[in-house]
Amino acid sequence: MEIGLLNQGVTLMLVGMGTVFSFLTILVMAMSLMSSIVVKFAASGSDDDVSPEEVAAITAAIAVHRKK
Amino acid sequence: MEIGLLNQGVTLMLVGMGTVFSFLTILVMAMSLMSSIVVKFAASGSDDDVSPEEVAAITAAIAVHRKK
Amino acid sequence: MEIGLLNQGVTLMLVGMGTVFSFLTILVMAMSLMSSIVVKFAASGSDDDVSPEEVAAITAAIAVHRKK
Amino acid sequence: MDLIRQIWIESGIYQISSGQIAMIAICLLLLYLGIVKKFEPLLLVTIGFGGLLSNIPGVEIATGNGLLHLAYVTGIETGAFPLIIFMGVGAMTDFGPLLANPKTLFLGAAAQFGIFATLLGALGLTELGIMDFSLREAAAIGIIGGADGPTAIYVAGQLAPHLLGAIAVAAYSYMALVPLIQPPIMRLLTTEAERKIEMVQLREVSKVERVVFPLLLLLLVALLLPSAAPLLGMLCFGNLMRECGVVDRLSDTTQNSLINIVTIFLGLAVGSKLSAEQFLDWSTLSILLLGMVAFAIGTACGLLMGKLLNKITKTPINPLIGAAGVSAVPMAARVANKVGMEANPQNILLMHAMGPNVAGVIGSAVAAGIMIMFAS
Amino acid sequence: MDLIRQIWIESGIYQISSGQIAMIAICLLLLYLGIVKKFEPLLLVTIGFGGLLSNIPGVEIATGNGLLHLAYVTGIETGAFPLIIFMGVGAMTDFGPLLANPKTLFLGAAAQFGIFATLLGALGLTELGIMDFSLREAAAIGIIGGADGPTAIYVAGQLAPHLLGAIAVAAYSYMALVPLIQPPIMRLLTTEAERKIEMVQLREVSKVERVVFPLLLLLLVALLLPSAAPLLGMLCFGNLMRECGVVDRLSDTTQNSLINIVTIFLGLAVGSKLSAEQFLDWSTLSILLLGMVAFAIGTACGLLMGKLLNKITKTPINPLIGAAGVSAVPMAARVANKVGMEANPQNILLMHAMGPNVAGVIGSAVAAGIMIMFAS
Amino acid sequence: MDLIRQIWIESGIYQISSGQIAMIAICLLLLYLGIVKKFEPLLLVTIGFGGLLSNIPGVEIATGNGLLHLAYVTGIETGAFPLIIFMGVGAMTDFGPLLANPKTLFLGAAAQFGIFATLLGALGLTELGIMDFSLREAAAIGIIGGADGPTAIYVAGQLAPHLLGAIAVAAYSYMALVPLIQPPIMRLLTTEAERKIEMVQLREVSKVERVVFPLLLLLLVALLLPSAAPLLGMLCFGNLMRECGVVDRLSDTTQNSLINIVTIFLGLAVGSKLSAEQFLDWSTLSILLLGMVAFAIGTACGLLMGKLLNKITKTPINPLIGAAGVSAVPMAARVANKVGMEANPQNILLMHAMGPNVAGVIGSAVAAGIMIMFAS
Ligand code: NA
Ligand code: NA
Ligand code: NA
Repeated sequence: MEIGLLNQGVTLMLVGMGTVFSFLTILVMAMSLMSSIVVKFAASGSDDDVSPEEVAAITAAIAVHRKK
Repeated sequence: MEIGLLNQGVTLMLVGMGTVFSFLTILVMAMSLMSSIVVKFAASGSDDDVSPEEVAAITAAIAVHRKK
Repeated sequence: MEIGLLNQGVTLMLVGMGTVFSFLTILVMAMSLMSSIVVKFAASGSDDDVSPEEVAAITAAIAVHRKK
Repeated sequence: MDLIRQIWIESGIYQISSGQIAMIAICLLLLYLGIVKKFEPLLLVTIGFGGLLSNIPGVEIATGNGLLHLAYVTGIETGAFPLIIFMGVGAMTDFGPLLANPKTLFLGAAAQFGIFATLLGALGLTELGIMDFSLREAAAIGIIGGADGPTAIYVAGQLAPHLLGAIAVAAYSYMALVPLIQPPIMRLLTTEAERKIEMVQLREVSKVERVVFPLLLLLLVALLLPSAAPLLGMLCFGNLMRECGVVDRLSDTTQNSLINIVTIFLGLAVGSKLSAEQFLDWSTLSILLLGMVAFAIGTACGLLMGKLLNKITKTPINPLIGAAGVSAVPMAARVANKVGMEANPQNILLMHAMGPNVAGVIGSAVAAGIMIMFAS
Repeated sequence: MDLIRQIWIESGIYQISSGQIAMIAICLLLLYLGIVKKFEPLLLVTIGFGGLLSNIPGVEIATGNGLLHLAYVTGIETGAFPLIIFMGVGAMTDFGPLLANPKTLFLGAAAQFGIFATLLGALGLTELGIMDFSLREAAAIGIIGGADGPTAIYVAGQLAPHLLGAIAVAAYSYMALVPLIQPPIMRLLTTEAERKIEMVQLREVSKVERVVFPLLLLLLVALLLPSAAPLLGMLCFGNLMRECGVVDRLSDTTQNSLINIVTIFLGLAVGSKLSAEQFLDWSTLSILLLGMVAFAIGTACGLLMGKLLNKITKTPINPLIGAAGVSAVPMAARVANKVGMEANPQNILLMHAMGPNVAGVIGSAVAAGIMIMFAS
Repeated sequence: MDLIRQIWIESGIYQISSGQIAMIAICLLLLYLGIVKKFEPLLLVTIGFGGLLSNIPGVEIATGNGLLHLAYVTGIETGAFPLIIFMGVGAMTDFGPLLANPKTLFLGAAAQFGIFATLLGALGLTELGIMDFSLREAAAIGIIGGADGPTAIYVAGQLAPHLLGAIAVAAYSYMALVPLIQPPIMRLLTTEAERKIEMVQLREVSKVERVVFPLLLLLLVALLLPSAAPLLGMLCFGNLMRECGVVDRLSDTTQNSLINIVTIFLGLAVGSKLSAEQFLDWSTLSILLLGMVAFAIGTACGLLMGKLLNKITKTPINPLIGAAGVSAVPMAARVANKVGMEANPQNILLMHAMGPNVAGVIGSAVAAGIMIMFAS
């Protein structure tokens, strides 16, 4: 039975290292693919809803209101 | 029975909006009353127990003690 | 029985104050002993693993890498 | 070989259901809205990620002893997380504009009509045989119209936990959509002349008034509507810590570390309710639809009450600030300000709109109290 | 109409009892003391507000699954909150003055007589048939004399939870009253000449001594009085984090976010014990009375021990610093400093008084350990 | 007199066992290593002090309703604390170097051989009749070779809670010993020429890549290895909060208050498992021995994979950075940098070594997922 335990360990080692390498290999490929896609479609980003002028006006309004 | 449910809903709407308005009306009156009272008896505030000189002395003492 | 309770209280007071004083007396002695030992073997301290030059190099490397 | 087979059987590819794939797509959409579109990111990012985690097949994270499930049980079922968030909101809210102009509370009251109209709508769908909502469920759905995230989560957690995911997603999504939903309604219901109305500057509010206000509010709640006391009580506690000036270190922690920590776990816990069985249901579509209606009705009622108030009071009131009565602090107030500036570039309504804005928070907590009293 | 009737029946006005009205008045008084008079505001504001919340009729917030009750069960019944506060106190305490002058520990020891005298007083009232305190209750009341909030809450939570509200209120109120209670006693028991005594400057304390001290204290506690180990252990842990210099980020968080968060929930949880049935009782009046006596006796014993020490040691000791032995850190040390400066404006006693002040914390934790050992 | 006798009977001197004395000495050693030698102080100081507290005789602090036991039950048994720490690690980790050079993931993969070799070693000792480890125990011991504290605690808490103390102590001690353990192996397995290899500068990584990466990693885990999802999911969540740029306040709190609070209670809770019965056992010695072997094998495999990669890829790779694949972030990367500079003072490998370093974190979380899947 103890031989069995060691056997289990060997199997777990082989399967485990296999899984670690397989998973990380897939991750390497996925990352490379993702990076190449991202580089192609350079991110367009998003704009703020509030313009700088509006921020200035708001800040002024708050300053006027609170001034304490 | 479904008519009953809708009836319940109508009642709940009427009572609910009634309560919201009543409560906020009372709150408006209470706030106005409170503000007028506060404005009359302009808050006297409270004084610190520790005078500035004492603070200075204590700070000096700590500085002398620690200086490291 | 109530006399008993008061008696218990007196005993607890005597034993309690005795313990507080004994404990703090032992603490005073232990602290004095500790301080005298520490003063004798002035602490040697420990050194960092990373030299200043290395820190400078690392900082430079990070700065070069990130610069964004 | 058995082990490799086991890896395959336990893999996500083998186990995943089409419902889970759909939910993962929906959660990625929520993350997109939060991160790229900046829709209420604090909640949509955490809810979205929580949803992703809870749709990974075969993992005990949103069930059993899993972290997300524990967060749900200890924080949402007990109501603790939304109450702590409300304490944080109280510590971050300046009731000064409301104290300077108490009658803006009526705007916050009117906008709550969206809540009750939606309740009625949900029951109407049931009567028509389209859906099958109970009174408790309809009440929980109605609260979306309150435009107040923690209130909606608190009520849904009490009355209809199985709808919590959909209700929270709807509430936060529409709060983020306020800048799109409200302006057309505002332009429709007000005249150019009304939008141009300038308001008199707000008076200074003394420190004593600020300190007394949360206590006054709590006492009125205690005397008149105790069922609203948990939500409003914690709001008042946070605000008292903020204004009293002697516990600043507690107030700072409440506004920062504490509310942030609770937000993270609240979001993850809400996300744990985004399971395919519960979310991919016609009820979710109805909830999204009804929530949209609730917002629109609330906005409209706030505007109409603004027009009425402007007529019956001496000091001029720009009806636009009524739209801020739905809450969605501070977004709705900013929208009112923006639409007002379009009509009159000198017209800075922001501070005037903050009054009805925070009044809307109080109003929907009151409405929540009534819902909990009757529907539970 | 039924609904309106239900609102009325569930309203506070309908349900409230005279006891709850009285408790609300008392809680408003605590808030007044905390906010306007700045009496230990961190605790009186949180306890007072918790008391308000728990006296709102008909709401489950201080009972069942309510937030305050959950905080009480998880934080006070288990002792976790006072222990975490003690860790924070350790992280904020500088034991340097005590290390520089260890014999001031005797002052901290003497002042604990107030604890045991009060225990005796409570049992005496029982013997006279005026009150009916058990030994456990008397022990919990006595700890008020320790002038140390978390210690009092910890002991009361273990020995007499039903008195927790009154004991915590008494402890924090009297700690705040130290500047009023102590000076007359100090002037009565010391001569003008004694109050003028100047003390030699404290020696520098090395970092190694500071790091070793909490470990030394913990080991002595472990060997001699394990029942004091939870309280003193957490104090030592906080202090070790402070002094060891390698875990500053943990020490900072302990002194700020963590202690603030726990203080908020500790205060609310203690407040949840301010119910009319438990608080509006003759025992509360006795506790307030006995607590006052405890403070006075503790102060007097500290002063007398100061006079004795001054006689039997070579280096001069100003007996005023003995009054700081009751703890109430750092208030009592400041009072000693102030009374000393009245007699001799060049006489800065503050640092000398910090030694007995922190010694008083250790002393009352030791006394608490003895109480818990015998009374439980 | 009975009372004095009771004090004596309940004193530590009377009750203490030789095992407890030994454990106190060991905990003082851990504190010494943490404070004076600066070995992973955040954990060794908290674990060491927790161990001291839990070896005080006759006190309920690491058992029953004691604070440390509560922390263990709520935080370690449920896995919540290590998962929250992992979230914090994610929020503090810059995956940029890994994104710039994905093939360094292979280095992080190779270094995990230490985990499985140690598992085999533990089972070998059992076969030889020296020890008696089950497969679950062997798996938990193997994870020490992952050189990642929270992963080791998470796995041990799931698979072998009775070994948790020894495993955590071994993991953090060896992580701190990385600067001593790794250099000889590095010099043995690489040639002077290899150590001199300079690497091309890493490319800039765009913000979009940084934001997409945690989602990509999570989705792969979900599809391929769900059992690793709790650990990697929380890591990804923390990292997404860090990189997405719209929830900075949540990210800041995660990196500071939250991770600090959890670290304190994690350390104390792990310390509560340092009881004499469980720690003073031959298994602890075996664990320390096996842990050392695990580190050495992991380092060696990382180096050998580095040599292989250098041969088969066009761009030069300095094999030293393979040693950083064991994790122990950022210590192992610093060691690689240092050894590289000894051979070639112009050779700054730090950023290149960060790639395998964080890859090692992912690799051991994957290995942990496999262990949990098969051994539980
Ligand atoms: Na609202
Ligand atoms: Na004391
Ligand atoms: Na690793």
